[in-house]
Amino acid sequence: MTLELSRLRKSYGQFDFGPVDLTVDDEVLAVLGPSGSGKTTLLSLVAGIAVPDAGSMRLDGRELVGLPLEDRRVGMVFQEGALFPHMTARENIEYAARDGDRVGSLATLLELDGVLERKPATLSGGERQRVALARTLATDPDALLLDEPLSSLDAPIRKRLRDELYRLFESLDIPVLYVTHDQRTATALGDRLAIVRDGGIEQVGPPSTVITRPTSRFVARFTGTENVFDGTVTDRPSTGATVSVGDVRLQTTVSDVPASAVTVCIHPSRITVEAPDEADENRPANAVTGTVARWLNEGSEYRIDVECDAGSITLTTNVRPPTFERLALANGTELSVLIPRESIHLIPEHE
Amino acid sequence: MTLELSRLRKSYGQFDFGPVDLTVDDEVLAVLGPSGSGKTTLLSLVAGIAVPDAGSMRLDGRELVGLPLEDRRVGMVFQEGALFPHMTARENIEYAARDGDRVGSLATLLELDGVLERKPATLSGGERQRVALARTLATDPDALLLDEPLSSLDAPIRKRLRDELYRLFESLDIPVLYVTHDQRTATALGDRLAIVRDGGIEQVGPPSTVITRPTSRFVARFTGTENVFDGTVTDRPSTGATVSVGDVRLQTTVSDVPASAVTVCIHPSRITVEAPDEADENRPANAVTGTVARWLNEGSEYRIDVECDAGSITLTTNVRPPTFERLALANGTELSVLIPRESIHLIPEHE
Amino acid sequence: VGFDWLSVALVLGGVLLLYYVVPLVSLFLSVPAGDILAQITNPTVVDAATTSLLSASVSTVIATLFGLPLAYWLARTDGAVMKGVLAVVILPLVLPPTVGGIVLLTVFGPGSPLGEAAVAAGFPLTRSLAGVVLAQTFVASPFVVVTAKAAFESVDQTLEYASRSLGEGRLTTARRVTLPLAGPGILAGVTLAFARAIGEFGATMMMAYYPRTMPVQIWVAFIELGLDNAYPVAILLVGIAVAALAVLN
Amino acid sequence: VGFDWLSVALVLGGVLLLYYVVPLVSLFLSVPAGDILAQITNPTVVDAATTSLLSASVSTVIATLFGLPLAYWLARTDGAVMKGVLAVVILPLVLPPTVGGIVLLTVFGPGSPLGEAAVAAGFPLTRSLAGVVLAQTFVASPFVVVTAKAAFESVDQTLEYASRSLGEGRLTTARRVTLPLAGPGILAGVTLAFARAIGEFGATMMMAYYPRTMPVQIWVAFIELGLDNAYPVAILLVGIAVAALAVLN
Repeated sequence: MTLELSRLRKSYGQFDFGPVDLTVDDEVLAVLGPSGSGKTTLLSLVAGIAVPDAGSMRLDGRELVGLPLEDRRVGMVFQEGALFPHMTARENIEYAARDGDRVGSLATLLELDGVLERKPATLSGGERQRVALARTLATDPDALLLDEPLSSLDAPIRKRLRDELYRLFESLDIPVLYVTHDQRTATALGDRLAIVRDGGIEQVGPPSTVITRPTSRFVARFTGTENVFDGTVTDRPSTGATVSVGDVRLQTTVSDVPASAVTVCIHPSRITVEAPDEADENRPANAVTGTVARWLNEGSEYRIDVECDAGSITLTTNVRPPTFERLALANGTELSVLIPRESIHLIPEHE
Repeated sequence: MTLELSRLRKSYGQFDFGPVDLTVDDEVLAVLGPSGSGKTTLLSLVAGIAVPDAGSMRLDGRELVGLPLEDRRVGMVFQEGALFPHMTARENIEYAARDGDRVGSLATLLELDGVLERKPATLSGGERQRVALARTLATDPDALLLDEPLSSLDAPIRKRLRDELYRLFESLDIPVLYVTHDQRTATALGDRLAIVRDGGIEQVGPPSTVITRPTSRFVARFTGTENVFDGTVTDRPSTGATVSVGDVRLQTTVSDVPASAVTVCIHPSRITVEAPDEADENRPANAVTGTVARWLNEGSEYRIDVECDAGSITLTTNVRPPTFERLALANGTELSVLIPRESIHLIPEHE
Repeated sequence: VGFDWLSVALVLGGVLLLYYVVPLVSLFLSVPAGDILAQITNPTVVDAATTSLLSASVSTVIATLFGLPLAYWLARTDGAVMKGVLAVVILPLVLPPTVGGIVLLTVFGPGSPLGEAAVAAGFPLTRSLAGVVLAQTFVASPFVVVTAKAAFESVDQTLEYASRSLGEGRLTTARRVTLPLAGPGILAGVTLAFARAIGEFGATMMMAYYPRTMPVQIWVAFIELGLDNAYPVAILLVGIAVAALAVLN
Repeated sequence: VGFDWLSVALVLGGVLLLYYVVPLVSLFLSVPAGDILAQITNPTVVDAATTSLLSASVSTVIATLFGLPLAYWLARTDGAVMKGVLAVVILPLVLPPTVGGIVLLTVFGPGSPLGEAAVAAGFPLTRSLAGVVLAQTFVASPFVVVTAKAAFESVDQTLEYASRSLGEGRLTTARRVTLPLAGPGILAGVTLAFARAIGEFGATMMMAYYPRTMPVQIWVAFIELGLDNAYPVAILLVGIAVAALAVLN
């Protein structure tokens, strides 16, 4: 199955969505963007809740534009589940099921056997979302749309349901559009990631590419690249350009830099720190010395801001607790920051 | 200033809150718990929105019970800001300000100068929360309560406002109660962490203690300890007990184990992985060999599940991208898992 | 100071409540129970009750049948056209009933072409049960529309989208999702319309003084025979109002 | 099939709308504009208009003054007591106006102790402006209470808590936060009450046939002089109803 959107457009008063071109095969496309960027509009158009002003949408070759919701064979899991409150969990699933056996097998698959006779109001958030998922799957849709199904859940339940979704998606052979504003969920579940901004798609690609090779400052910031600097390309041999950020000179592996004014992006997770005496000049990484300006305990990792000795830039990175403790990090600790050459990404400046 | 709650109780129908005893000095106490656990009830009681059934609350020696809201000098920042929609940002702050200069200095402190003349409906989520904060601070409260002020914000804005709050809290010399269901925010902002469950406080302590030394399975799970196993203490020398989890034997540094049936907790962030040939038997850590059963890209780190060769347990850990790439991790990769002795925490079984 | 204002507010509210309750209680204190039972079986009272119940039932059915689709449309539409239509629906609500009677007479009265034709066909639209129904429908049906509109609005449209995305059409969605969920609100609207119809006086006096409905009978009894003779019908109507109230809660 | 049902629904709603609009248009088509202007300055019409506007204004002020505190209390309270009080407020709404007149007569009528005392004091409570006001207040004030209750409920209570946690008392909070935000809804309730008061007929006929309000004057003109003579007052009242509608939107 393939879902193909082409030149899709929709205006609501001040807000313009599109034109959007997008092809989704039997894969999970995670749609990530800030609130109000048009994520839900995209789903509404595909589901048939909103009518596009222009463009076409083809699912498995069928044109969806003009088709009423009920004839699209597009399943949608709504944000809070949208369960029918006057029906039990079983009745909700039966409402959609084409045959009776399906209810039983879906209930087993989604671990709902114990709650089938309960009304939605008495279910927990995670149970509600699982019932909503079972109800949608009961129709055997040709495409599946999910609108932030995990956003209202507590962390441990969210993680667990996310893992269940991961397994479920692997067993589905249909296009899945998964809308979220949470970067971790998007990268974990998406085979590809689409970053949405102001009604348009800013970048599409595999999660690791989008994270490490953002095409704009917006994508960089939204996918967690906190180290974004203005830089100047000073040298551009074929082995990789050299870029200056303030007084810091960084070697990169980028060989095709069109401009000399660039935005330098370094994802915090790509940077490692070590004690100054551990530094090894021969490694193919940029080593910068600095001191810890601030640290924050984020639970499973520490976030540290390092003020570089040369120049006025501050690098942010995250450090696992064992490293944090081994280096005895504290405000003022001197350390060496390693920035691998290939982790430095350059975006040409347009201004 | 000190806020002292003692034997505080409140019942709403089926839900019983308390009895809670809690002392908050000039510090930030982050209150973390699942939805419905009583976090908001706690704030409502202190603020005066709800009336306790029993107990006392003293702020700077004054008894709060019986005092109307307006006489408590307790500032509260509500979940969505609760700005007065018919007033501009400036009018909202002036509503609370005891003198006119205060509005200007707070607007500058919270970077609101450009939006003072706008109505709340035209402000972004982050701006709304900053106005709400300014409005509350304008009253110079003796204690500050915050109810999930960041929960409705997008990730980059949330991170930025969190950093601003961090700096702001450092400059305040009053008790701050910060309620959230987000573990990262709680550990980053809290000088201490209180874990709330079913209307009671389950554990209070510095974030790193609560995370690494949870007193119950619930606290462990809620603070991100995904490795929770049933274990048996097999040997208990003074240097530290040995515990068996399935067929895996682990050396700990725990010298005072009361029971032999224990819950073994290992926080994923404390575990490190290396290639099998890097293993060094002499290090004071438990080395366990296994294979990667599954991995998930979570954006700034990878989460991997490792099936241990000896026995049926699966260990979860997170790995930074440089390590993930260096070890070329994939499903089926063999590796060595290092569990430092001091990172193994035991909870006696009560059942 | 805060305490004083609170007390004043409570006293004001309490006085208003007393103003509603005391006259009703007083009515029941004014009449011996035995008398009432005897008078209620009086043929005049029975006739009036029959006319009222029949006409109010018919009016309510008409109001519901014609009003629900309009209410649904109003609930699910936005913009200027909706506002205009809503204003038209509310107009009969704010129009004095006697004026309602007058405007209906200009269309259905014996002097109008329609009224003449109806009389010629042996089915007069005034001074007939039809006239009562026309008057009651004009005055009561907006209650169904306005209340059912609110009831439909309270049903999250997402639920309708969910139903349709599960492959069910508009009709099944309305029958199995929207109507069951809006049911209590619709029932409230139907009840209000019935109560308004059975109490209708002003427009009915204009359109159909005969056959006498209960409110008209109260008036006639009061004018011709004095206050005491209006009690039996009044008590019947209080009973119906209380029953309506029970349905509303 | 889906299309057919949609059409049927549209037709039903459309017929109902026509039933509201056509009679009103027909009223204006029935009278030449010049005639109306001449008749509207007739002293009987002017007297009735003065009585109606004065009495309805007084009733509305009383209803607002006594009704708002009750509405606020109803909006901010839960439980069985609130439900009971709400039922008492709704009862006059579902009670036929003529019955309202009867029950008021049992308290304020010339035969009652209170009525007798009032007559003796030279301030009769029936067949007087006071009687009109009593009737209108009974019938119209629940509109203020019910509508203002909804308006107060639409003001998030968190905003009141926020105001008070900022150090302002209940009174300042009401004045600067609650009332401004509930304002439009309260105005709607006051407008509805005024419209209901000025259109009041049934209870007024019982309590105070004199001095004649406009609805009573319509009735008298219709009965004594025929339909045409009821038009001027009817058109005045339609104008007031349209003005009320404009305020409501």
